Amino acid sequence: MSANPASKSQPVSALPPLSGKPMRQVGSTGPLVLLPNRCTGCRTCELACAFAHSEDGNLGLSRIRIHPAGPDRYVQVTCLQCVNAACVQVCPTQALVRNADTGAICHDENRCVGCGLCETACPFGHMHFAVEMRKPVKCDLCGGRPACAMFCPHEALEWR
Amino acid sequence: MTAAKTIDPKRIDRVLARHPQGKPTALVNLLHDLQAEFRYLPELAMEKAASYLNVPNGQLFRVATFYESFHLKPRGKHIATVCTGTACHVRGAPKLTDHISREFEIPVGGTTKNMELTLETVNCVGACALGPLLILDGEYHGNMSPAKLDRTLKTIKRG
Amino acid sequence: MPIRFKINDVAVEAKPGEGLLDVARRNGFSIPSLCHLESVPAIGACRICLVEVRRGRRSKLTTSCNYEVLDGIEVSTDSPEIRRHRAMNLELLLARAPSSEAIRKLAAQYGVSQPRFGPIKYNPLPNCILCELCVRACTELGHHALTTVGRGDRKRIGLPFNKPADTCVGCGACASVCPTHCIPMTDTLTKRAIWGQKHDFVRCSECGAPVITKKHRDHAIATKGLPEDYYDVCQSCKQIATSQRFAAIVW
Amino acid sequence: MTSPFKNAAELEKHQKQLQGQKQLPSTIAVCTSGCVAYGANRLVDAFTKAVKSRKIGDQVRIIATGCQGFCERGPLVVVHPQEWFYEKVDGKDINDILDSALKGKVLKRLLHKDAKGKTYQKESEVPFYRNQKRLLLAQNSRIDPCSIDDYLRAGGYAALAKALTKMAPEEVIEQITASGLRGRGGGGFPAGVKWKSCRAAASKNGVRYIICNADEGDPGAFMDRALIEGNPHSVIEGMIIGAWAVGHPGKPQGFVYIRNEYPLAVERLGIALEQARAAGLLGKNILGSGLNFDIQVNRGGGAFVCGESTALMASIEGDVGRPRAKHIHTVEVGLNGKPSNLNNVETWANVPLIIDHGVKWFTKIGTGDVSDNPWGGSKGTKIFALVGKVKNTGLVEVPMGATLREIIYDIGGGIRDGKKFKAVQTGGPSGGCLPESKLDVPVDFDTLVQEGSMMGSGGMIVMDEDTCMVDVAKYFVGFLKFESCGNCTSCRDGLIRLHELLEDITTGRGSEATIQLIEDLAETVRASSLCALGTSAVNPLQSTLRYFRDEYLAHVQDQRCPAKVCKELITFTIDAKKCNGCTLCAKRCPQDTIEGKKKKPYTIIQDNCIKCGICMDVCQQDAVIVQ
Repeated sequence: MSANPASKSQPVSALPPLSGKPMRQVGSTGPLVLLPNRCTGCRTCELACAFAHSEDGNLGLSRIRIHPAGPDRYVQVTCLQCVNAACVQVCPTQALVRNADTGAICHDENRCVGCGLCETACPFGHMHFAVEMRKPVKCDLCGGRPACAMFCPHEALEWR
Repeated sequence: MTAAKTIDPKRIDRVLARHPQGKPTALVNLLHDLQAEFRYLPELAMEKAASYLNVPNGQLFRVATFYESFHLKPRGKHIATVCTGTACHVRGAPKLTDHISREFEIPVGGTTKNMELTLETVNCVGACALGPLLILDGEYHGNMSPAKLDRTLKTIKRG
Repeated sequence: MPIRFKINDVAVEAKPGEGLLDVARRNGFSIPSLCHLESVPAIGACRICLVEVRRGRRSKLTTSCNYEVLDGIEVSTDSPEIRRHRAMNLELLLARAPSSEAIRKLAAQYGVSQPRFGPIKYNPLPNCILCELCVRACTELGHHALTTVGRGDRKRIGLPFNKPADTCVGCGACASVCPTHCIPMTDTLTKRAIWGQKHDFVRCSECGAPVITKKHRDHAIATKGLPEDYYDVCQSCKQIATSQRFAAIVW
Repeated sequence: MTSPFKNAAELEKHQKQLQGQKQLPSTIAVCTSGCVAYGANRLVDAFTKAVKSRKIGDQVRIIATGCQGFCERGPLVVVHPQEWFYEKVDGKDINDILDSALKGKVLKRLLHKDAKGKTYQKESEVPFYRNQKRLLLAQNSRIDPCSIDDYLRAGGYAALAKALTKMAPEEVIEQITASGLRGRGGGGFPAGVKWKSCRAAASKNGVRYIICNADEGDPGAFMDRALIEGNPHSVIEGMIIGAWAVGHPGKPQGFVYIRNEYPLAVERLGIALEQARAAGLLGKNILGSGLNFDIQVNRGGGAFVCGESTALMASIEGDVGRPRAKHIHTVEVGLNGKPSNLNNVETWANVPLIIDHGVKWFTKIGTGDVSDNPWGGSKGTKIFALVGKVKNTGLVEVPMGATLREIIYDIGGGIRDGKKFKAVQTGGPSGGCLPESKLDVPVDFDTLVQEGSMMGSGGMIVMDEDTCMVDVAKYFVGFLKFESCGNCTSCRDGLIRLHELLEDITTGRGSEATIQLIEDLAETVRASSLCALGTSAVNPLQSTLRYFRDEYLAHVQDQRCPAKVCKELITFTIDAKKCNGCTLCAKRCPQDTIEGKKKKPYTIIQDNCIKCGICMDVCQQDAVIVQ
């Protein structure tokens, strides 16, 4: 780890453009592409994600969120699976590990001690520490078949 | 309890200096020596020992409470130790502890209010042939009985 | 050279020095356990991850968490004998932690609903099963704010010198890893109370929500090198900010 | 001692010199081990003072020795060279003993008398000693443990010189393996096999630890204490030979982990180590062989579990004595992660004997192969601490394979106070209780295990008809629940619950279901605990259930304690026919619950009786009955 690992994480202002082009080139499959201009704010993705990650479809555990951005405008936000991710850098027990197939940074329950540092470290607010479970919840790209993209009725999320 | 005397840090340092600095291997030996100096392990001594040996406070406290030899509270002027080894047990050691407990109104491990006597037990001191055995201030008294106890502990003030 | 051996007659591979439970889980075998995390040293406390290991002619029951894998061993993760001893250990644990949902569920899987033993007599931290995950996690994180105290039937989880430790940063990892959720921790908007002390929160500069304890932040800055302004804003506000930036780019 | 020995020849020369020296006409050896409980230290002081004031220092030498064995009759004094054995010596006897020593006439009144009134002059003639084979303890009543010259004069360190100059390390290991020496700490693992694996184990910087386990935690056992207090150099010599065999050429380092409850042993070991260093037997280039080795003493903290090798090593490392899984042996990864060879005190003390006298001599002693395990039976002698309700308590050394009956009756003189033998407990808290029907069982590693007990480190506790076996089981389980490190659910909580269940039985609240639950739980404690403390913790329980089940049943079916021990199941009453109204019991009753009129029979008011038994102890008419 470098002396100042923070410098490696992506500042928000340096985000790649969203229009049409894939945002990430990390895994051998994917990536998950967010197309806010197609989003109607129906929140089917949130529900799909919640059901994919919990038996009772607890929306609080959804890894994707829809934020309104003006009249009839919505933005989907979910983990960007950063190349030099802050969450990975701060994790004291190496419990956040990138999956070589999907490129997703996955949370390893068998390693996590629940200190919560990853939530604070993520500059985008995509790392959510579920207090009741004392574990972080983050997008794992559903192991290669992201439910959000599968269920989005408007093709505003694409798994390419 | 009488007011705990303040602990002179210099006394602690003198004991520490007899052991190699920064070596956890010396931990149990060092605690024994500290206890020999103060008759118990004062908190200040334990804290100083931890930083001297470079072990976390938690580890030192874990060790100090794990081993039966160490006492974290000041002990009485006299210490009556009843051997509760097997040989002493079958020869009636429980009667001795019961008797002292009752007579001095202290549980095992306890100290009388006037700080005169502490009652302790030990798991065998290797004098099994002489059981049941009482050790009063380091002196062994073999073939003990409740009746003999009264004589041995006669000089110790109640209360 | 990878280690090659068999679990339930299925050939598996592992790196030298790996724990059997970790390897088994990675290969999809489910072995119940209450006291193991890959990131802390295995101590074999709960005795629930018992398996049978056959090595040459000799076969024995052992906990899998602290068993370093060896070439040629044959592991069986289930048998009537294993189930019987897991059940008895779960019964002992259930008597210790009667209100733990996790243990109640697991015990039920082994046919134990009501322990035949009464409440445990020396029980300073109700529902604690002395698995030491809290102590090990705290030690692993470098805080050393928790320890075990005493031994045998008087063993307990406690604080060094029985007083709140300066080194505790209030991260709450101990409460997180606890399988029975028995470590009391209460958060208010301004403070987190845990292990007899109150830690001030860093408050979100946008909404005022608690972000992280100040001591944890200071520790993270010192050890992880993230700049201080990372800790100013809470997760929700950061996410909203992100969405606004996205919107600005798209439209 | 003038200067360190540079080589074996210098050592031999000094030894010859010592042996040629004229000895004082008389040496008076006073046991200062267990006998201190009888005031032996005062005895030594008085002897020394008397010798000084009578100015006979050129004729009589007073030595304070280690345990001489016959603790029952202490304080013990042996006068050399005649070997006169005096028992129950008192301060008043000092001048008589000195006079008799000066005159060369035995002092008859202090000699040992057997039950028939026959007296014995010499130590070796006394039945207690006659039936033993004292090899390790041979020097205990002869040498001053604080004098290296005494040890050298008796031939000490000759084995070391032989090993270092005439034998390659591998050869030493071969000899130890061929001797069949098995670990005296209880496990019975062959020492030679252990040494060989430790020597073969990889160590990056050549460090190998040679450790002596002197954490004799078994209550009721004190043979290691006796060896270190009586002949510390024999243990040190064994360890140096071990360092040569296991660690040379490399960096062997020695540790003795010793119980702090044995202050005298700690002190004498320290003195002996200093002497060995001064003599060049520890340190750099020992006897010119190139071997560099020293021994550090680590005191224990009073934790039984630290007798377990991995817990002991954790303790030396400065942490709690928590055992770890031993799938990878400590000979490969032990103390500080380095190859470590740990043996018990008695094992180390055997090493010089084997090197000195040879394998043939050693293998003649002991049993042949009595099991299907490949370790070749049990060779050599074993020291036992014979204690409990036996007439002659003390330390006995017998060849392996002696029967329990020989030890308890021929040496121990049978049960005291004319009571009936009930059981003998071998192997300490982890051992088992064997009944009368097993008295002819030969005592060796394998047979004892077959019978549900074990050798342990050598505690042998004799129980008579007044001992309640449920109470004994409860005692051991109670001991171990306190001594468990508390790591494993099965051991920690299992023992807590077993103790509760046994408490139920001894207080009359148990049923046959309680016994069933005890048996099930005991199986889990045995099968699923990590270390030997846990897996063997239920031995006393299971062996008493196996051999004394009727006693358990009497407690649960009839609410009766046959041995009349369990307080809740007994009552004390006064036999009106025998009571003469002497008032003694009423005066001593701590509850003031004995009433009556002088010269008339007294009665015990049961409501307040706490069953302390003091009335029974003090009654001179035997009028107090327990039912």
